[in-house]
Amino acid sequence: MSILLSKESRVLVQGLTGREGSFHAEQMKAYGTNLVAGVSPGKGGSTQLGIPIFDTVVDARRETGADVSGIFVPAPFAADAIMEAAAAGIGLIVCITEGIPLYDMVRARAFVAAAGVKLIGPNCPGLVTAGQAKVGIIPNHINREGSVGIVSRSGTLTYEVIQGLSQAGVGQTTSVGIGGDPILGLSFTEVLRLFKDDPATRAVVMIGEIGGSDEEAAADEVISPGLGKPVIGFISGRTAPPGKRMGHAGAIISGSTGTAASKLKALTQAGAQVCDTIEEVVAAAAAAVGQPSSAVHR
Amino acid sequence: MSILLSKESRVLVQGLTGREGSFHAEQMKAYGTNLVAGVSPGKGGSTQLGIPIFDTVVDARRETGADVSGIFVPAPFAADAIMEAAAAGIGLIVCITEGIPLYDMVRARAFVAAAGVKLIGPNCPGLVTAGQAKVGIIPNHINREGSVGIVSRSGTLTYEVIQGLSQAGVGQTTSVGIGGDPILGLSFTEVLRLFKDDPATRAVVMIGEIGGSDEEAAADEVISPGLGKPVIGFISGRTAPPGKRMGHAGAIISGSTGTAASKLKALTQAGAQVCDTIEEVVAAAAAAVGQPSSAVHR
Amino acid sequence: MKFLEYQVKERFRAAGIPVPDGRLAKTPDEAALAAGALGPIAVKAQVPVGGRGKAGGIKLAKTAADAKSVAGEILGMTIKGYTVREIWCETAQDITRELYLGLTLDRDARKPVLILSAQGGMEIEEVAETHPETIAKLHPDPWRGPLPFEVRDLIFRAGLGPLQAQLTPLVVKLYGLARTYDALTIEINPLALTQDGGLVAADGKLEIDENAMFRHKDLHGTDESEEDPLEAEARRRRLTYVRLDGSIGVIGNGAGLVMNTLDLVSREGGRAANFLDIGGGAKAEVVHSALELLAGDPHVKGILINIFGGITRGDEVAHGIIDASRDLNLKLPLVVRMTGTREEEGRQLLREAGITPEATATGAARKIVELATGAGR
Amino acid sequence: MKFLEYQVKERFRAAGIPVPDGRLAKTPDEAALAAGALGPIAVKAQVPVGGRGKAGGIKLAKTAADAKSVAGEILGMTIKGYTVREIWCETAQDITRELYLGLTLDRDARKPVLILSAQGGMEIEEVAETHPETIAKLHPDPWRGPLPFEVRDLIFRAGLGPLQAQLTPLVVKLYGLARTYDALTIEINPLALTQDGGLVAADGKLEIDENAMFRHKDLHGTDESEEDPLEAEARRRRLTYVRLDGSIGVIGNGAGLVMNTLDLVSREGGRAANFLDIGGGAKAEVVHSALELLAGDPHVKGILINIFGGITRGDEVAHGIIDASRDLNLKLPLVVRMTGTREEEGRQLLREAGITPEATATGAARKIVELATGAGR
Repeated sequence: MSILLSKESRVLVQGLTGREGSFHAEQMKAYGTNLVAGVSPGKGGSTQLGIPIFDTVVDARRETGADVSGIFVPAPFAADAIMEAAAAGIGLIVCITEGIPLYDMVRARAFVAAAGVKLIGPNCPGLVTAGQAKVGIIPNHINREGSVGIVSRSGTLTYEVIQGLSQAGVGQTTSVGIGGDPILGLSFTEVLRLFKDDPATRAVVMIGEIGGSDEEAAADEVISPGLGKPVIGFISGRTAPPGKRMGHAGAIISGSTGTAASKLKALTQAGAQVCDTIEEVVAAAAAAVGQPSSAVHR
Repeated sequence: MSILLSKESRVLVQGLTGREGSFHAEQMKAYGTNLVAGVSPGKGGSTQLGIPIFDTVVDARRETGADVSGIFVPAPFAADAIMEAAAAGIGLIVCITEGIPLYDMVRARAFVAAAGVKLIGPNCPGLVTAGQAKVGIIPNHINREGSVGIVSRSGTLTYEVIQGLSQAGVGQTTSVGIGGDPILGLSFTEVLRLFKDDPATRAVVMIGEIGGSDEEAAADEVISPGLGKPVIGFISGRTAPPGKRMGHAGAIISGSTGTAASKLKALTQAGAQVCDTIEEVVAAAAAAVGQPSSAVHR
Repeated sequence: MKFLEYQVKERFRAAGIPVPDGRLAKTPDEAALAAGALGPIAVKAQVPVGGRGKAGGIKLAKTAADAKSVAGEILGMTIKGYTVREIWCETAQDITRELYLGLTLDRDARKPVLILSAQGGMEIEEVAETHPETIAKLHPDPWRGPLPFEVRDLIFRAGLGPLQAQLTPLVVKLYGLARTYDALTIEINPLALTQDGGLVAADGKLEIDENAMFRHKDLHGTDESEEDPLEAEARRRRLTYVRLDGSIGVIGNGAGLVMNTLDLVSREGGRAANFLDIGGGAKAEVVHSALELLAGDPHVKGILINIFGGITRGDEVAHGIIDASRDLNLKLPLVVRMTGTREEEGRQLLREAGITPEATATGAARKIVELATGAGR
Repeated sequence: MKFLEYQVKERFRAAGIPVPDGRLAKTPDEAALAAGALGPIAVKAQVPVGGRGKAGGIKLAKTAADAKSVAGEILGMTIKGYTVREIWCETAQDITRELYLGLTLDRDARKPVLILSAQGGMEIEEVAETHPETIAKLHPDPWRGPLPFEVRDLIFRAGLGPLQAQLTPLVVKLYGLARTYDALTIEINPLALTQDGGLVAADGKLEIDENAMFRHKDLHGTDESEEDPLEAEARRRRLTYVRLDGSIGVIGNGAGLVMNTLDLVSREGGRAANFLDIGGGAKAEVVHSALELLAGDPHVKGILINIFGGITRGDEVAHGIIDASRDLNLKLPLVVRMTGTREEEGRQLLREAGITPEATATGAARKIVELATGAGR
């Protein structure tokens, strides 16, 4: 069991013929992902990595039954690619592209919401269901099958946690990088709900960071009512400066939410086990699934 | 019984303080309509015709429970007024205003559809449920309670039919002018479905005209499968010139539909009784409800 | 409101849609100058109607001398009632293929529709009839407009995939123009693929929604001088008027009522000279204005007024008609059918003023046909 | 990218948002000329930071002589690290009430948000904290933008009903500007109600989404000279850099990883000199560029590099670091924590090159704090 992605998922890649797209599609295929199609307008009819390329997502879906799309197209075209996938009836869209303009993304986000489709990202590493399939750029070799679910806003910190757990002999069900952009698809709340209903997942690691209040929302909406399994929380950016404050307007909107203190407090009060370092996260997750960590070695 | 509007309907008028709005609101009130509010931005807090005026439809609905709105605001602002009513949760919107720009109207139409709200018009005379309530500009004195439902794209032809029937001693349930604009709210199909389910309506008069293919659609979708009561059809514009053809594009889109011949054929084939003149329509409707017309006198 | 070809192309160019280089000329000498500057040119009559080519209003000229002589032939021609006063002289194009790209309103879909075909040119309507599969359509969401992926899909469906990179921005720009100008219709036909692989708008149409003119006040009158003078006058009087080819002037309130009146005139063996809708709620001044307009049309041999008195009372309408026909010193046969509020009082007033009142629309139509044509039935 | 007040006001004016008349001056004499032309003026330091007023960067001048002397005081001032080189001289306003109107992105709502308050001015943030009911918000649909009826409702909710006719188009125009410029934030604060009942943008802010700069190539560098030079240099190098006030330079890949590294440095008693994210997939040239940037900052007393080798192999990253520090002749203490693919090989290479490798991020943070501050724990 797992969430969102499995060996049966039929995956297409938008932008497969590009440099990033072709490299990562190859990695995805090497991991065992059921890669069925690529989409590159104007290259329909060709093949790459032994996979048929289509001009449009509609064509690709009709011909191959693809139900998941990984998006690797450049930022100026990525929001359009997301909407193309949503309009074509793709059920799960994973957008790796970073640097999408915010107004493009608020529009794409509204489009996807109206279509009732799941979006992960953008500016995210994607997701891996350990031992089954991968959509995105999480390094193949760090994953290990097991019972910890991971959901994270940070890419490289996700890798750190996965690697730390795997090295400690603790495997994962699905690791989901939801992305670090201000405008995101799936939130912590939505992913945690999926983990709640996944019997294979016995503990969940949640890596948040400052900004926005999705962590606070998740604490209220899904951790506090009870997930039925341990949640190990971590927030990065405790000592980061207020950063680029968006004038008065940003302060008016966010008030005191969005700070590390606010998030740590919300998670603690909701009953999550909050850790100070990634090493502690690994140890706590190992303990939660009854596998005392041998890590923090080196 | 009746459709869409009854004595219980709580009606507000947008643009009540304007010249047209105040005149027709008074007529509506005189007809017995349960007029509960007016909306005129900036005039909130005042009263007119003994009715409270609000700045916004949201306010009016919250304070008075209005569920039907009649719109009399000038054309440049009418599409906005329609959307305001839809966003505020008004269930039936009747837009009398004529001359709304088409791009404004396609947007308002899409907005209303997304909100799941009923719109009648624009550029329509509105509707009367005889003896109960009126929203719009159909002259009060011509209506008479009875069992014929009327649905029409033409304003003055609607009056002709209502008056003709009433003078012949044949009353109406509800008379609905759906409007003559290219972009409309409720179609013939939708209104006919309502008449189908209304036990008080024993026959329906449908007044179409050239252009578009809503008459053909109604013939296919609701008359042909059987309305359970007689439908008397009439199409005006049989000898009208093709009129303002919208370049090649219009011809490509409409092909041979939209002509009087196409509509007459569709209605006849669907089983409607098609008449040549309004006098014949009146006689046929009278006969259908078992009340031999004394009209076509003078 | 319609525009002439060169006016449409100016707007295409401003929006970034490629058009051939060209110059407007009003004399043969100006055409010669244009050919001198541009090389071989097409000389095109500027009239707001289709079928110019078949009427001899478009000719090629290789040299300045050719241009002068060709321009001399075209200037002053009459095409479907329009005198050619201006010609558009544009670089002759080496066209390898003619596409079609247009936008109009699809009233059944309640949305605008973009239409693209690989089979453009003069015969596009026939193509649409006989080979509908070669016509690709896109109904953009009216709030979002055509999204790039939807446009790509349209292009691939039209079998024009290889032109996708060039065509996509062109479709988006055409839609943008349609929105900017509140276009009922905007067309590029033919959209020409030239020898060098470029796309160019070889001809264009643009018609603006009259209801949206309050947003385009700067455009008022751009091409009014080119229109039917009676239609232009009707527009100035804010009357909904369409010229027809019969002899009976028809005035009524409400489009459906007027159309029905035309039908009745036809049933009685007559032919209407026009469609004239004075709108709901007949007012005396409007009746006056409408009567004046028709009285000035030499084709009109009789006038039929068909009014439903709803809010307005019949006696008031009758007074309006009586005053107007007296002021205008109207000599034409006039039949009035008036019903609704206080119809009897109105009819009595008309009778007293010597104007034939009729109780039924059918009767009124029969009467005016008799009076205007002398042909009773 | 941020704009200076006068640049924002130029854009307001072009969009039809009323602003006071004003002139830019770079010398006291120019300020005197402005006062001569405009009458009593406000002389305002043009720096891309808030709090100018409290810092003495805004002064009133009634006469040309006043203006010259006041301008002499303000020009050359340093406000929050920015030297005042330009002053904006604008007609002094007779303000009866200060409103607030702004737009930013509400990340929780995943939408832009318009904010309107009858209690504008310097204290708007406090007002939002203490009297949230005086702040009215509108989240426009990102496709439709704010519709007139939504804007009216916003205005009535803000208790500004009597200003509705003036305010509605202003809100719509502000949103239009935000879209045109891909604004992360756009503000009019105060939006001043003047003695004569007019509304005028007395001050304005505009910050553009860096990700959308490809749509605004003409705006590149508009105000770059005014920025922190190191941040400007980082932008040119396409590095995500934020200056902080400590002494330990931090380089990492991924925002979360870098933020976490700052946290670890802080836990170990140090303070970071910067946030520097070289992005996912560390490449040798980027590491080189980042090291060079930090090596040029006199506040930096030591550098910590924290890299997760995902796709890129650890030994490649190590080579990049070694080459860069040799090319730059780096004398500062340097600690590298590298994990992921081929981490052992990478560490071996670093050790051989005399660079301290660390296995854990915590250990690396402790080490660099020791080395850079001499303060072990």
